Amino acid sequence: EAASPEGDTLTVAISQPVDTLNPFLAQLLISTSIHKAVYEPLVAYDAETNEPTGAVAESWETSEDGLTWTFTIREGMTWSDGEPVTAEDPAFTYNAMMEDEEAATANGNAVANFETVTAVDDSTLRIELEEPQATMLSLDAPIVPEHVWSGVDDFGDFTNEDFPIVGSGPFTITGHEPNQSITLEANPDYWRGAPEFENLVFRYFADKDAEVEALRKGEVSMVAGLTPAQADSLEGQEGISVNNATGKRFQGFTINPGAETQDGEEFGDGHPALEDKTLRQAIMRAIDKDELVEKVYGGYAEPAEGYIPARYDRYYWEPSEEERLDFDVDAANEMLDEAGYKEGDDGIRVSPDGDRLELRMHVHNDRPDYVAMGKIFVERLADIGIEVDNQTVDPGVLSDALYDAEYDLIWTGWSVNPDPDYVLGIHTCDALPEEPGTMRGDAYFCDEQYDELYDKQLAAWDDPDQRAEYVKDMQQILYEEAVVNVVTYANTMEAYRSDQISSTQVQPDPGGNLFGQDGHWSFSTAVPAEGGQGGGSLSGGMIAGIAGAVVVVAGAIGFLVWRRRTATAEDRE
Amino acid sequence: MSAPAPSRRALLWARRRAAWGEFARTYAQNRAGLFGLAALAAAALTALCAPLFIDAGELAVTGGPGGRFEPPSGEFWLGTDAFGRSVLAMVLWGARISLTVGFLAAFVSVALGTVIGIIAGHFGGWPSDVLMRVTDWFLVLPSLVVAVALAAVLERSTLTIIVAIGVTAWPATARVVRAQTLSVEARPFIERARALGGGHLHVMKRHVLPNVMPVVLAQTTLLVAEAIVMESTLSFLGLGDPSTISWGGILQDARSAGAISSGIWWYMVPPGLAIALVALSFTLCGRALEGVFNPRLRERR
Amino acid sequence: MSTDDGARVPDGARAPDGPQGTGAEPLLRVEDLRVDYRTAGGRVPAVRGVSFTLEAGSKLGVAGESGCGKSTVALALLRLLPKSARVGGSVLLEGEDVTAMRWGRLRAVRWAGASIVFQGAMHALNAVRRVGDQIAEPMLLHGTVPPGRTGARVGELLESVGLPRWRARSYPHELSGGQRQRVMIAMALACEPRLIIADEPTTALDVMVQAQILRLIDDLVAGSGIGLVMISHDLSVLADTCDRLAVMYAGRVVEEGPAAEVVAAARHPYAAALSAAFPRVGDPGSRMAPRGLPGDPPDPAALPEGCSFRPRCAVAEERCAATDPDLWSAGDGGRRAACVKVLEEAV
Amino acid sequence: MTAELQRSAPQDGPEGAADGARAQGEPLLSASGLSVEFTGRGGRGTARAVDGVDLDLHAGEILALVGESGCGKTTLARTLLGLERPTAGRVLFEGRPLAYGARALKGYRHRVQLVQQDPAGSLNPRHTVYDAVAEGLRIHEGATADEERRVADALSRAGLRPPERFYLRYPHELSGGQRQRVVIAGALVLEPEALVADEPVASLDASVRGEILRLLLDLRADLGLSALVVTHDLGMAWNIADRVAVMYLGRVVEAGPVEEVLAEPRHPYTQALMSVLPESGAQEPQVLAGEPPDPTRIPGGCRFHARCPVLASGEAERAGVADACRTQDPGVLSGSGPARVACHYAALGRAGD
Amino acid sequence: MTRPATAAAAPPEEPGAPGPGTAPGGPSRAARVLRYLGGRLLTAAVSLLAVMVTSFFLFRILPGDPVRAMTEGREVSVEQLEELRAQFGLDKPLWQQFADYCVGLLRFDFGTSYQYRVPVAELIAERIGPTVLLAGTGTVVAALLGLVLGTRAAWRRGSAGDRATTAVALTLWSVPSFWLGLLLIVVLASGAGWLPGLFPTSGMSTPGVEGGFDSAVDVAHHMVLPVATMVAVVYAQYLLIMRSSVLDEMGADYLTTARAKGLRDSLVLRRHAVPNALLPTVTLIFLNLGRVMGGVILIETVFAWPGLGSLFYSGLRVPDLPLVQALFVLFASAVIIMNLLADLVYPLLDPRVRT
Ligand SMILES: Nc1ncnc2c1ncn2[C@@H]1O[C@H](COP(=O)(O)OP(=O)(O)OP(=O)(O)O)[C@@H](O)[C@H]1O
Ligand SMILES: Nc1ncnc2c1ncn2[C@@H]1O[C@H](COP(=O)(O)OP(=O)(O)OP(=O)(O)O)[C@@H](O)[C@H]1O
Ligand SMILES: [Mg+2]
Ligand SMILES: [Mg+2]
Repeated sequence: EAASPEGDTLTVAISQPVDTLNPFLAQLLISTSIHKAVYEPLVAYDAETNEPTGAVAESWETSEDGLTWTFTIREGMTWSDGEPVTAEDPAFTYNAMMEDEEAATANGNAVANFETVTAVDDSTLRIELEEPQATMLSLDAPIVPEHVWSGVDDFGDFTNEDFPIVGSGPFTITGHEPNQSITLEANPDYWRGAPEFENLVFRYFADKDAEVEALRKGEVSMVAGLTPAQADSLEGQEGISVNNATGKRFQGFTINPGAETQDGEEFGDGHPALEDKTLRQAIMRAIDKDELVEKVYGGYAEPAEGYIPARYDRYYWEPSEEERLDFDVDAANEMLDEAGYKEGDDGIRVSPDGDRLELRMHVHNDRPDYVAMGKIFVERLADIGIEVDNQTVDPGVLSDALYDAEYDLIWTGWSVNPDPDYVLGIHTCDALPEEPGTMRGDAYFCDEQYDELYDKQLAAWDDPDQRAEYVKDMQQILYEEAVVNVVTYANTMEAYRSDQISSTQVQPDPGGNLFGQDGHWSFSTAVPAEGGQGGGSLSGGMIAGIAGAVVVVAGAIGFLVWRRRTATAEDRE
Repeated sequence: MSAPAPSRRALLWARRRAAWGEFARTYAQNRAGLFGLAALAAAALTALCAPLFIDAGELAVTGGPGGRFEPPSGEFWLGTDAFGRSVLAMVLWGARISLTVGFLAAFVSVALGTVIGIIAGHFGGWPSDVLMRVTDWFLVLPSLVVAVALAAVLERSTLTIIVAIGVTAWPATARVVRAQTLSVEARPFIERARALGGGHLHVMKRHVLPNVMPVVLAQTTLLVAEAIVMESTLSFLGLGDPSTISWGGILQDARSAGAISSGIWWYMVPPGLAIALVALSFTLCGRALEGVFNPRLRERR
Repeated sequence: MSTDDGARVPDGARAPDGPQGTGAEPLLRVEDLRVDYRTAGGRVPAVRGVSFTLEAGSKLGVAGESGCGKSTVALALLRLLPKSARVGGSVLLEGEDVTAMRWGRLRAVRWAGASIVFQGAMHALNAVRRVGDQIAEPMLLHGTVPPGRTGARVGELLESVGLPRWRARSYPHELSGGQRQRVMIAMALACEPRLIIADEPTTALDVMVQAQILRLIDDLVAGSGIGLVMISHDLSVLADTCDRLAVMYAGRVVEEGPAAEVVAAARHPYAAALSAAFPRVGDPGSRMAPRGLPGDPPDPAALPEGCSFRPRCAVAEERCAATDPDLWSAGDGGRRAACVKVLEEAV
Repeated sequence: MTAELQRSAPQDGPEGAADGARAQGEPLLSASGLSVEFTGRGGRGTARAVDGVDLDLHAGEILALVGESGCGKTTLARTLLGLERPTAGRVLFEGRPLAYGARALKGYRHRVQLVQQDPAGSLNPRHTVYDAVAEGLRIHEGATADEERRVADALSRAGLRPPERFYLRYPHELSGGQRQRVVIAGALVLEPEALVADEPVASLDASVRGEILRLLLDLRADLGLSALVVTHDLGMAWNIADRVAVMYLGRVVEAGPVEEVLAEPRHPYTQALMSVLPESGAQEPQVLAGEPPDPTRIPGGCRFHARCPVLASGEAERAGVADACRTQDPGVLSGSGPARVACHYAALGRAGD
Repeated sequence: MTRPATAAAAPPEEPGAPGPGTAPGGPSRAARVLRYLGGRLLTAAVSLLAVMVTSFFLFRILPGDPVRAMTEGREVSVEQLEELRAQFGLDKPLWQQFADYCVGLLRFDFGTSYQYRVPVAELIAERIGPTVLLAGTGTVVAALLGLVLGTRAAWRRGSAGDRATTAVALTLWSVPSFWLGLLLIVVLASGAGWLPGLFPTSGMSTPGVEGGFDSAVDVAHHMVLPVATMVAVVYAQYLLIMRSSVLDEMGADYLTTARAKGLRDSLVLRRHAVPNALLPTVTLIFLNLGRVMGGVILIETVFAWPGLGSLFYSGLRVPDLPLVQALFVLFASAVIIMNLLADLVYPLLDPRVRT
């Protein structure tokens, strides 16, 4: 039967090799996930509610003007090597990120607005801001131990591979086989209490199917990022639980409305007709979101309207009946007819300015769901007389097209954090490029009203409900402008061996995910199943495999010998 | 032409027919070759006639007649894919692209390789050195890598795949053709042609080319097999043309859907088998041709 | 294998009588040897009933044009023919039938009893092994020389064929054609066989080298009691070297007899034409008058009815189409010829 | 050209061809001081394959070039056709030096033809007999209306009759003798003035050889064709040649009318060659020791001295020429004229006569 | 797995027709050997140089900005992008980048990986072991299997065994390697039906298994499927080459000589036919040894084998220019070096080439 390496080991399949164990440099999701289990942040997101909750900081206070934040460091917290955690540690970490460009590589954004960070005393940390910001409590950058890191001269060169790596989280890293696995051990002194699993292993797989097969065999305990088909086939399997989480990501496409720099210089070669909002809206109306949910996600997704996924109900927005741009081909055709888009001889419409509606569509080739949606899109847009040139390309080609504004439609999607500031920020006019090719958003969107609302929500750091209102209004603008078009919130599907893990924590709860949490909850709270499978280093599968190999080899030798015998018997020449 | 001319032409035709008959008879003695030929004929016929018995509309992602991942049934012999399209229909249809790519890519590379090989072999001296250096240089480049890079740079289309394969596969042909050219050039009839006053072009066209043709032909068939596998590899790596249906493309779809680990074998196995079968058929034909053209391989003590 | 026996007349003449029919078993007695090759185009009768005997110490030459079956006969003597060949008749080597031997016995007889010198020594020697090793190989295999002595023996053999000892360390390609042929001969002598079969040992060699090799063979065989079967298409060479001569045509021996007599006064028209094709320098008769045989050599897969030489025969008659004559006795010294005219004369 | 050919064609029979008068006058094709060197690849030395040869071929004459393997016969023949460039000396055709421009060579090759040793190899296996014979015509004259007639003509002249039966055969469907006839027909179709035949019958069966040689004689009689026939077979020279040149290690060492040279060879090398002829009868064969000579290492003095039986037996010593043999090159023989020999000893003998 | 066309396995340049030999140890022999060696080395060096240049420019034409690709989907500012770009030296003009690259190569400094932030040389050193292990084992097994089966098939040409062997080999050869690998994972690793999962699905070792013997067994266990995939797809060409070269030798006169000497069939094969037939095959094996390095990309990817192939594949997607450049040079130089070795080994095997 299923055999895990050790009964008290939680093995997680990962599909991406770790880039680096240096938390100042690590950028890949897998690395940051591991770091979350190793380094406690100042403030964490709560497992159930996604609300900020204390980690290294026990509590915090804000000055009236919102420019000075004072954090109280948790009492009695220690690093895994026994040293106490003091305010010096976060102060060192943030200062490093502020002063050293290399150290700013991964999380520099978090401190971009910091003026000073000081450790007032061992238990008090003070942060002075340049501007007030609503995101002060999403400070989940890893805090590193000063006593270890103060000796590091070059943050860019330091690999952080002196095992065990000193941390403050529920686990400590004890080993790293590049491109194979990362092993962690439980930190018995973790302030929330030691995790139940003694070992946590992240094992690298290059292939999704191999991961699932390994899960079936019990080689790994947890697999994330299942395809709908895989989820379906694992559903109901004995010893396996499938976790179908509501999406943290939205999927959609952006339309090039005519790219401009911040100074208003036009560039790129987007289709001119797309400057017309009517056309953009008509395109939206030609899309059957239910069809996408069904065909692309096998039902494991929600048709989407607003920009913030439904799992964040504080910010979730839906259009009203009259605002809705629902699937209706006739309506879409009517809109176009009225707006003067006449059908040409070949059935393709021509804009009032005489441009044939032939649009390029760029799709990431390494995202199967976008590829599938792209294919459907091509056929749907044909229904309203628009020809789409499907360019399913490497990410590099796609981003070139995006940054040079040499595109018409691009499929995209963002993973949305509990705090929506960043994803909203990329659609402000500020995000437009200063000169062609340097934009930081993913659409050339610029709307004054939207920008006003953005500033307002940022300033409303002390009034969450008011802030949510602003955020919803912003989403309405996005929806109506139809430049950034959200079509689905795809579920996150994961599976784990319920015969190895009896329970674990999703985030948010309920409906949340296990892997890639804003925190370490799924790992630190996982409980081993009773009577976990033991087994020495030679697992049952291995023994069977060796036996099989021996049989095959013996058979082959026997065959050859037999052949030889018969051959000599009739030794002809 | 004078009076006996037509009779000579008629005779010539008779001879050609007889030669073909002879060729066919020799070929027919190779059972594997016959099998390959039959399989190829079937594949080619399928590719040509696919539009007759498959409704292109049913191959549209929005027009799939079945449900999502239906297992094989009376209606869908090989089940359906994520869009409810019949996998059988897709595999049959995929023969069009795969065979086209295979043939054209092989043609491109064989044409390149043959021209370069003959020139290098015929002229010798520094032109040969230069050409062979270039060939060697191409030969050491990891072809998959170069093909991947080319396919990534150029616009995503079937033509790209053809070019990528064609450009990376020719050096082998060039070497083979050059070797063959050298051996042909060493034969006395080349000297006779020169002694008769024939120039370079005459020798290359009338003597070398016909004599390297068998090798080239056999090489082509073998290369087609290679090109088909290469096409599937590139498509599998996501470098194919998404708007067409090819075997490699189906495999990639199947893989990205996680078909293998989901027990949806009917999505994964048929295109792979189709690739293997067609590649095998070409290889068998190529070997049979080699055998026909090179009697030494055929009958040996 | 009684394929075309019916057409033959008369039966009795086929028996291998002749002068060799003394009491003691000759070194080599070949009786009605027949070899068919199975090919894609059907059966090719390459040898169609060849009989001859060879006494120890004597030299038999086999002549004939290309494709008449000379090499096939040579290979058949040691059962070295490819699988596609079917052999009939018998080959008695010192009274023992080679065609019926068990494999083990056959291997023992090969080289130790009878060895072969092949035509193209470049190809008959293994290009990647030193010639010394190749000469030593049969000695070790047959245990005729104790392992420690092979080196010395190889040296002796090389010297006996006129090559320095150090040549044992050479590879075949380092030797000239004549030298290679010498190595072949040394190798043939390695196990001191009773019979040596030389299949065109000098073809493709230069005149001067050819003379050297022929002389060498002559010297080595003379007085040693070794029997020699020498095959060549060059009648003049055979006439010079051999005691007796057999001329083959289309898989048959058409004339046999003492070498000098066969060349000087052939009884069979083919043998006569063949010997006329080798002009004698200084003979005014052949000055500005090359002589040859019109027509093309026969295709063994499609032999004509009757006498196979008939289409090219200047003196063919109607009855030649009906009979394929066997070897008749045609004079003294055991001369035999396969022509109806010879029978007439004899009668 | 045909007319010219006709004019120069001697109408007498083969016997008359041996007439000494033929050797007079301007030679048709000649080599003058011809040397050909091959620079060895991979560090091997330079091979002086042809090392100073004067040789004249007169109109209507058959000249045999004999010598052992590797002495440079083929190289000489190829050089005469311009297939190899001489490193020294010249090839003269009708008294004019051969030009090596593409066009000039093409014109030359219209008039002088090569027949190679191996008839199987010198026919393209993928061309029919018709194509093979017509190839020369097509190269030189393009598609002509009377192509077929001329091909038929050439084939029947070469003894393949009726020609139509052979048109569409492939080389592998012919016997060796027939193939050689096709090659000869291919040469004849251009109505050449001279034929250079490199061992034309070496690979043929003895019985077939005679027929091909007779063909050469017939052609000479009918068309007045001159021929340089390369061979290693003295018997063949006796069979058909008017004159013979014996070559040794890149040099002609003895030359002259066949009857004179072969009946009474004067160069020790020729004598040795004669003696090893199998049918030479009474004469005790003088088998030269050692290997065929190596053109990369041509000995000084008389190039034959190392193997020379006369020198070895001490006879030369007695005649007092041994030193000259070892140190003095006997020089290049002139291209035509009566029998000559490049040997110090033989020269002595003559002087003593 | 890339497959060189079968016929590409021609032996190295025909040696000039060897003339009659001279006594060994002639004065010019050493010089000739040196010249031969020198020539080959020079050729190899020129090829290497060409490859280095190619490598730089080939990947520069890859679309996409590595910095953008790396930061895609994350919250980055323009300044950060610029900073990264400067760090990578991507802000310099192309010629200067090229010059830096060349200077770096001379010092065996391949730069720092964009993705991993470690010197590329270090990464390669880390991963080259597994690749050599996998590719080496695969090639050795495939070559042995091919040679043995090819020889047997040729020796019994036309028999049922021959036909079966050839048919199986050709069929496996026609199968795309990634597909075969995936099927093997499903059937042999996860188990299908009654078949238990015999082998690990992927990777090179089980985390936590330690100790010399245990981990050796563990690695061997992990290696079975990738090696099997590789061997299955590759061995056919060895088999076919060996088969046809043995067939080529079969009619040769020296074999008849050997048989005439009274050698047993198997000895004739072993002592005479195989050594001669091996010559063309050895060249192919060497060529392939070089090529498999690049060829294992697919297999390493499918089986998550922590080698250079998967490293390369991951680097290509970014594109991690220093990494892919260096690997490309490495892959190509493997071929060059193996070619060189083949050129050097060939004379040892074939005395005809020696002089
Ligand atoms: N392996 C074979 N398969 C089929 N036919 C063969 C085979 N070997 C020889 N033959 C045919 O048998 C006939 C006799 O061949 P053999 O080699 O004995 O002739 P030969 O007299 O030695 O000729 P040569 O003088 O050319 O060596 C020829 O017609 C040849 O084509
Ligand atoms: N292309 C070449 N390159 C180098 N050496 C050559 C070349 N052609 C001929 N030789 C050498 O020149 C010498 C004369 O060769 P050639 O072929 O003219 O001799 P031959 O008299 O025709 O000999 P054979 O009777 O064997 O045909 C030989 O030693 C040969 O090795
Ligand atoms: Mg023979
Ligand atoms: Mg020659």
